[in-house]
Amino acid sequence: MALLSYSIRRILMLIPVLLGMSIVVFSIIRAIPGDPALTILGEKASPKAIEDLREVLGLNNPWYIQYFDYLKQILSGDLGVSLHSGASITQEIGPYLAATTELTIFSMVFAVIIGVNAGILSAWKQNSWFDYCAMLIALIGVSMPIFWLGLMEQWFFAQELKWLPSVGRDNSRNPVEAITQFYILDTILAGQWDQLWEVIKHLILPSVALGTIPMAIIARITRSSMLEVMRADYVRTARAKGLAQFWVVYKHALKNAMIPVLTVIGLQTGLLLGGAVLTETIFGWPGIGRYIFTAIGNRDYPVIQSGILVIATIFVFINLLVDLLYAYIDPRIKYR
Amino acid sequence: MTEELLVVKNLKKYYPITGGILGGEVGVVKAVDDVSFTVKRGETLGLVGESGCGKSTTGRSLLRLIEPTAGEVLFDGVNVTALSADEMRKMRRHMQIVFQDPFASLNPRHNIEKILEEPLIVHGIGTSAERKRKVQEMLEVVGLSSYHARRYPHQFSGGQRQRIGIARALMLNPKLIVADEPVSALDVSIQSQVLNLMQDLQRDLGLTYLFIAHDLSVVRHISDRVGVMYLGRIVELTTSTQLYSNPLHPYTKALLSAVPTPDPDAVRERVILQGDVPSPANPPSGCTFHTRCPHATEECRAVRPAFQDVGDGHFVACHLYKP
Amino acid sequence: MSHPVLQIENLQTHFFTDRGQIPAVDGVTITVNKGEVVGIVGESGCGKSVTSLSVMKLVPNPPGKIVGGTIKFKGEDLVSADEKRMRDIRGNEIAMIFQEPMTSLNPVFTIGNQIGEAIRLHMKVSKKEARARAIDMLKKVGIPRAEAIVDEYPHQLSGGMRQRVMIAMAMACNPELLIADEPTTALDVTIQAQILDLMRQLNQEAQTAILLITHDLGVVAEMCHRVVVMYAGNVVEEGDVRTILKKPKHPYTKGLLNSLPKLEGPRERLYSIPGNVPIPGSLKVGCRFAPRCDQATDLCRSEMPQLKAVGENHLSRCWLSE
Amino acid sequence: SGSQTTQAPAEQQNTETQATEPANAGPKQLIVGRGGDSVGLDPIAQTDGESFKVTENVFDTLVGYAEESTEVVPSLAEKWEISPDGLTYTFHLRSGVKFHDGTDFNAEAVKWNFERWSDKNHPQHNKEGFEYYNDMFGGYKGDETHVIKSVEAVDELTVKFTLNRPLAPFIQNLGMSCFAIASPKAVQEMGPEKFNENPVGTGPFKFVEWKRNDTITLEKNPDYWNAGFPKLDKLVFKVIPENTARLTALTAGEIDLMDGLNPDDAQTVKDNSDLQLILRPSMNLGFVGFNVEKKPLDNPKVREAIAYAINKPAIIEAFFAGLGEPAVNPLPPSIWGHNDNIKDREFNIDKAKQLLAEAGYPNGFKIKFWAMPVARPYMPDGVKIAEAIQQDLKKIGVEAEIVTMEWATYLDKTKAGEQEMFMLGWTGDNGDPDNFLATLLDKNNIGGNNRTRWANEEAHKLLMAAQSATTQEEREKLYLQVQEIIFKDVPMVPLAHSTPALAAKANVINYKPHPKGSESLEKVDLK
Amino acid sequence: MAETQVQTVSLRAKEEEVVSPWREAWRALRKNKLAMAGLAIILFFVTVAVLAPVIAPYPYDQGELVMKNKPPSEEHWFGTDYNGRDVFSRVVYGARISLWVGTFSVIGSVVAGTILGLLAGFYGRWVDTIISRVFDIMLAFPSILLAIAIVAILGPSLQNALLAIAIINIPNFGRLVRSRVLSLKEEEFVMAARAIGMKDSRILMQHILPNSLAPIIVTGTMGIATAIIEAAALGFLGLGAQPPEPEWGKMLSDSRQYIQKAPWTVIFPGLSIMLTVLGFNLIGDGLRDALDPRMKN
Ligand SMILES: Nc1ncnc2c1ncn2[C@@H]1O[C@H](COP(=O)(O)OP(=O)(O)OP(=O)(O)O)[C@@H](O)[C@H]1O
Ligand SMILES: Nc1ncnc2c1ncn2[C@@H]1O[C@H](COP(=O)(O)OP(=O)(O)OP(=O)(O)O)[C@@H](O)[C@H]1O
Ligand SMILES: [Mg+2]
Ligand SMILES: [Mg+2]
Repeated sequence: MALLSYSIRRILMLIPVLLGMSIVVFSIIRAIPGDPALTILGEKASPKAIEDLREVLGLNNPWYIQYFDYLKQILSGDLGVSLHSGASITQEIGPYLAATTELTIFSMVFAVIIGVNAGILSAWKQNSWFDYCAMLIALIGVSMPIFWLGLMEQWFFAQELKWLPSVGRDNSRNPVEAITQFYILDTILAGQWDQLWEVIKHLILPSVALGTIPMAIIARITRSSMLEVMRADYVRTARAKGLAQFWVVYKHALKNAMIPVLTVIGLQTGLLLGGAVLTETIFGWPGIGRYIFTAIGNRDYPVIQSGILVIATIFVFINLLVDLLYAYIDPRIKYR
Repeated sequence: MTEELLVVKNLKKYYPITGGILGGEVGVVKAVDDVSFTVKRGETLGLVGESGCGKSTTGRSLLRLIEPTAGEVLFDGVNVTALSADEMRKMRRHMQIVFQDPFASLNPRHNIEKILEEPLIVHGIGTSAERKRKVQEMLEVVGLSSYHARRYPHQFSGGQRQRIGIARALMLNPKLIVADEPVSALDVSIQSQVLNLMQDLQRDLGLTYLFIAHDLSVVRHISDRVGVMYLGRIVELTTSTQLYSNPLHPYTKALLSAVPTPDPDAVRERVILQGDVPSPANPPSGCTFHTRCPHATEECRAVRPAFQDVGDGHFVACHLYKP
Repeated sequence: MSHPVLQIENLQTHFFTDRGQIPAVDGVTITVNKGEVVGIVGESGCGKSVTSLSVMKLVPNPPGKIVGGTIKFKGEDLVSADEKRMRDIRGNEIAMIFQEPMTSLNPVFTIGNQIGEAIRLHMKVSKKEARARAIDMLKKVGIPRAEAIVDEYPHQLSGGMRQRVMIAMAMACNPELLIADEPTTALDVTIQAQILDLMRQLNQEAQTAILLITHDLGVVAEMCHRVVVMYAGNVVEEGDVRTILKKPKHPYTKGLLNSLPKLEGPRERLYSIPGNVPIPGSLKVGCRFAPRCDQATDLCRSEMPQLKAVGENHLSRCWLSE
Repeated sequence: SGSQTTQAPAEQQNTETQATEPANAGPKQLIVGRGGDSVGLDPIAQTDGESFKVTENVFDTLVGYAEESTEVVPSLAEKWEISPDGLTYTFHLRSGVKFHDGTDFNAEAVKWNFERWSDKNHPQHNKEGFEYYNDMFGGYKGDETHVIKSVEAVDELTVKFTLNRPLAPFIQNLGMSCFAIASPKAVQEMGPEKFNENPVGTGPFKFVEWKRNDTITLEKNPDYWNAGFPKLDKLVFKVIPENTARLTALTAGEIDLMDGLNPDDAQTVKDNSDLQLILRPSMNLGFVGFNVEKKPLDNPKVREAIAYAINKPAIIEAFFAGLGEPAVNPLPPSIWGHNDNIKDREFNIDKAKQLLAEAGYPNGFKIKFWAMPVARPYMPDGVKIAEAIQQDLKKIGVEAEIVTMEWATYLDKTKAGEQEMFMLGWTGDNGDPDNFLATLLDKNNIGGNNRTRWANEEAHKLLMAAQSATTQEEREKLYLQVQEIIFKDVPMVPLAHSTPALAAKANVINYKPHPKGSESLEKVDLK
Repeated sequence: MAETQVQTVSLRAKEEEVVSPWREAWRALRKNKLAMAGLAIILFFVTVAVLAPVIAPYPYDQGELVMKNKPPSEEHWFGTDYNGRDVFSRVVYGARISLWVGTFSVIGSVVAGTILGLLAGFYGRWVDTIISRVFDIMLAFPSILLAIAIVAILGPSLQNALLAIAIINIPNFGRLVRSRVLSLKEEEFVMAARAIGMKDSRILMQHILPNSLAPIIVTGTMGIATAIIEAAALGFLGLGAQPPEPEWGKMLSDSRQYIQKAPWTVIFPGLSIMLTVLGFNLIGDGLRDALDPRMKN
């Protein structure tokens, strides 16, 4: 029950943050120069047409009226209509979100599996050859500009070696029939194993590019957290019981060490979700990052607003999830 | 000039506990709950009790390092709880504190000279040269050498750091020093050095001490009078001799009997208390000790005993003793 | 002499650090007999914990390493024993409890899980049996509501309770030797009394030998049959408890006893040993205590005395006590 | 007469056909890679090329353009008559044509479409209006300048247009991609917004599915009126934003055809026997413009000096990789009226310096040079070309500071005249000289597309005269003169008429790119 | 009293040397090989940046189009780019930009973050609530998107990219300082300072700030690394440095279409970013180990 009340309280606490975020997003966007009407109509538009369109879009209202209109709309679950495509954002955003989420999850799984284990092994064999190499690689990993890594991957694995496809989510010749928009799921549901393989192949390069930094960060934090935990008294107790080192590491130390690692995983997942702009641009991934980035270029206010808000909301909820996971892992957490 | 340098009346310090859906206050920790005592000029009042019973909170609240929730503290006739922040700062010249942790109480980024000079700078005392000289003198007083002045805290052992802490407290020639467990973190052989130093200083400078500790032997050694605290309250207060030869409160008795003495032949009656100290967030009703008291009665469970003199200035809060 | 359970002979455990080699334990000889409680006293940093960890072969390595001496457990040399053998011994034949009850239990596993782990490990029983035994042990160490506590987490217990849990865990497999490294230092006196009582009881009932490490001479007086006094990595004096506390020979032991404030008797000015506890290895020649000893001679400063018998069951490392 | 048969709504029908299609019975499928997604698929509501690339395959216009030229040819209208006064146009429609939703294409449908477009109060008129209709036909119904007076369905297959005033390029305009005929029933049933995502026309392909920013899938319309076409069973437009990535995808066989080939990669494509290079006939202009209201650009000598200093051939060689020709006039040579007699200035630093000195800037000056942040067919890489020009100008002492901003902002601000020197370009809509010369340089268009703010009275008079002249010879003469004035006064330095390059798999045949930038792929086939 | 005072053995006056905590940290740092490698990398790039006009054989903004995309050769060590400019010279000048943006944006966020963090941590209550909420809100946005939005407002340029990066990183430092202040406030030496009657402002400047410096320095160093990447990312998206400024990220994005034909135009700027960032991360790691109080005692 404490957990429930804690969760409710955490969710309630989100409200001012979300409200603040909506104000920030809204004002930032109004501050961006450039007229959406002009962008919609293009370089050949006449001034009158632009003025008419501004009126139709409500862009001539004072900003606070625009804000409250927007808020009302959002609260009724409607994210608005894209100025650019004229489509409902609530419907439009789904596939983009799914694409990014699938990529993010895939990258994070890759990052977590490799990162956590590399961190554990490094801590276990501290100052060993493995430790030095792994940590140097991790350090290079955090120092890597992902857009560069992405380009290099594309150049090397797609263009030179031709091992993996360089862009897109699936093979257009054998396209996935989207049901849930999560292609891995979709192909499994449809039992299309050849397509599943295609989908995974398409995921590899962008995932590696996207997952490298989190992987490196996770490896580093796991290692230092493990080292700290390994010095803890209870680890000594466990060893004094006669427990084998493997169990000491993977049972007693790991669960405790995971607590800071979890924070990082949560934080990084959120960052990936929004920070995928670069990767998505390079790998032609029809994701939310590019959706918003394009919208900024188009001055598509509703899309920018709602897009960023959706991401930020997810981000905030990931943090909530992480907090709840803590409570699960660490019984000491008092739901304060 | 009154005989009492410090009079503490009904001091309380409650910490709020927050929680619940809206994060509001759901309760209080009664860290110090209605404590009254006096300290006479030139004497040492000892305060003992188990961990978490509110000793430090008492010491800090009366210097207003923590703002007390209620109560009055008269220092040299002045009600310090009523002073403005600025007046309080000036007042602090006369009342100083020495902390328990010799590692945490010195700023690791300042050298000793700076640490010791700071009180003088803050109160605008002397020229730079005079201040430096005073620092040198004070180092000698606490048994360090003048060349130590340029060193940093991490270059000292625990005992030496505690001397520095004492020196800092002495820089402003205070009347009262609150010593919050000044020897608890020290080894036995070092502890006696510091205790001796404190006694010497008291003798030479006419200091008044409020000496907080959990070690009963140490308190006995240094104090003229001793107060015993349990769960935010003082349960017994009398002279040192009285307390150790004739403890009245069942808690004091148990406490004394639990202290191991380094004498294999000592035969003592042992009172082993059952259970743990209750939480100050949720103290038992009536006499807070009744949950562990071998003599607890219905009255103890219901009524809080008054803290009263049972003769010769021997104060005790227990229903077993009625004047 | 009765059956020795543990014989430590001239143990040397050194740390190899950036600042050089630190001889944390440098020639320690201790014998513990069956059913006996032996105390090790000494000030902070004198090597008590490292000695006990050496017995368990749990000295962090690197930087620590046993560089000399022997440790015999029931005649078996532990210094040369392999890790697998040590795992069998740890928690089974030799158990250990530590100073900090607050941090010595893993915060993320239940009490029952942690006790049961040791039982399952060494007794090869089922999970259910292990749990039942864990509850038994908790009852034995005087924990109320053992059936409920077994499913609770360490943070839900007080310090005293946790130390009882640690003892229950240590005793779960009926060890022949219990090493207790300052088991009560972190506890209040009233709780300390409870724990010491419990340990005395276990020692008497199960005839478990106890190596009790402490810096409190009072605890030694109450618990131990024999005492070893350590100073800067050495044993400086050893004897039965009465001899050491009543008729100490070594100036350090004497000084230590004199510098303690007393609970009874007249309040005199305390004696104080001048100077500070040295860092191990900072003194290369002579008696380690010489710089702080007010009776030190040139011989003391130039040559290290040996641990020699100075009476019946009484050894001292001092030129003056010969 | 309206539609007679009632059929399942288009959407449902689509899913049905999709479901029944055999999975891999070897249907002919073409995957077209392109740089951006369509904005919408209701042609009249669109202005961007990426949208038209799709709609041209789903819809037909009344008249069409011949392959690779802007010559008007029959399409949905088999033939037409124009009254001598140029005010009445009668179209005879093709018979037996059906919309994808099964309803008949007929005169009523044409009339309905024009009513929807022209009448602001029509229930299916978009609230944003129809930009191209407004531009090409002088506004909407009721506006003073509105060209179309009425559209009547004379009989089932005859439509009569009556104009308020003659409009020389009327027929030409009707061929523009945006004036495609949509199924009235579908629009009415779905409403403009939904229709924009589920288009229903008479074209060679039917709409199947749109995954935004990813793919648009079309399938063969088996009942297409042009018998024997389309050749393909399935047509997919796939978005791959990066030009290089798109080429990689083509090389890897993920797509069959791509546009927006980097000129630099043309050689790579030629060298690859698996691929073929396809060039789109040029009908565009990329130029460096001068805001003649800003000092020192108000001085024609300064402008001329800059014109001399820009090494056009080197730039075209480096950035168009030969897929473009140096521009002399704003008008592309492929359009009638181009003045072939004007000889371009040679790249000549000394001459430039001399002119600068004459203008009073012997040591040059500092200037802000606005560079296009995006690639356009007429300017493959604005910023890089700007950098090259910057290097050139440095040689005559002109320090050009390159300024870039978001495309929207760029357009906005250049329109307002905030820029000094800038880059821009134009792609012709309908192959009329007016569409270049007046649009870009007439003084009436200042604040609009005349971003040089060049207000030359003489040129203005000539341009106005050309608009109302009736014969082409007459107009041509006027345009030749205008070009001379422009060349002399240098409001802009025409840089290049680029030839947009495309690449395809070697087995793609019969693909004929159209100069206007989009085309129907009905004839395209796979070997 | 004097007789109780015998000098300790280990701390004799002769071996006495004043070891300030900073000196101590430097000593520890000097022993750390990786950190020294990092320092060497940074010094190398700093030197390159300072001496760019001397080192670079060609101007960074002049080339001949005929020399377009030529592979590395004796004249052009890193080859030439699409405008025929010398990539080596551009990379050399690029060091200036990256170091400049990295350092100054971090200085900006550190200054602003520290002030806000101190205010929030020390004064608590509504000041804290407001500042912390603003931080929460800022941190809830993916930082790169926020940076993009800010640059979109201000217009793309190096200065604005710098500003945007500085702004988005303020909460990181603000929170760090705030939490340091909160924990330092409870430290006994701060209590001791209050006990001697010290004013809040002086406590803040003399005790709290200096003791927060170590983590600020560590985070700041790492922050430079992040800022360099962020600047490059903005440059890559065309929102940072403007041509012909040889910003590494911009160079990458401008040249990426030639990646197959002229890989050198992409490899070298990318490598430079990575190395510089690596340098800052290495030294940041080292600093953390050297300055972390947990490592001491
Ligand atoms: N800031 C605080 N907020 C809430 N509770 C507090 C706070 N400070 C102290 N307490 C509680 O007040 C009680 C008394 O604390 P105090 O530090 O005075 O005890 P103490 O007698 O000095 O103990 P120790 O011997 O451990 O120093 C404890 O239960 C403690 O948990
Ligand atoms: N991991 C280590 N690395 C380096 N030196 C160590 C390490 N552990 C212990 N030492 C050194 O060994 C010496 C003895 O330490 P030990 O922990 O045995 O002391 P102790 O007698 O148990 O003291 P305490 O009463 O404080 O527990 C100390 O001086 C310490 O410097
Ligand atoms: Mg305390
Ligand atoms: Mg120890």
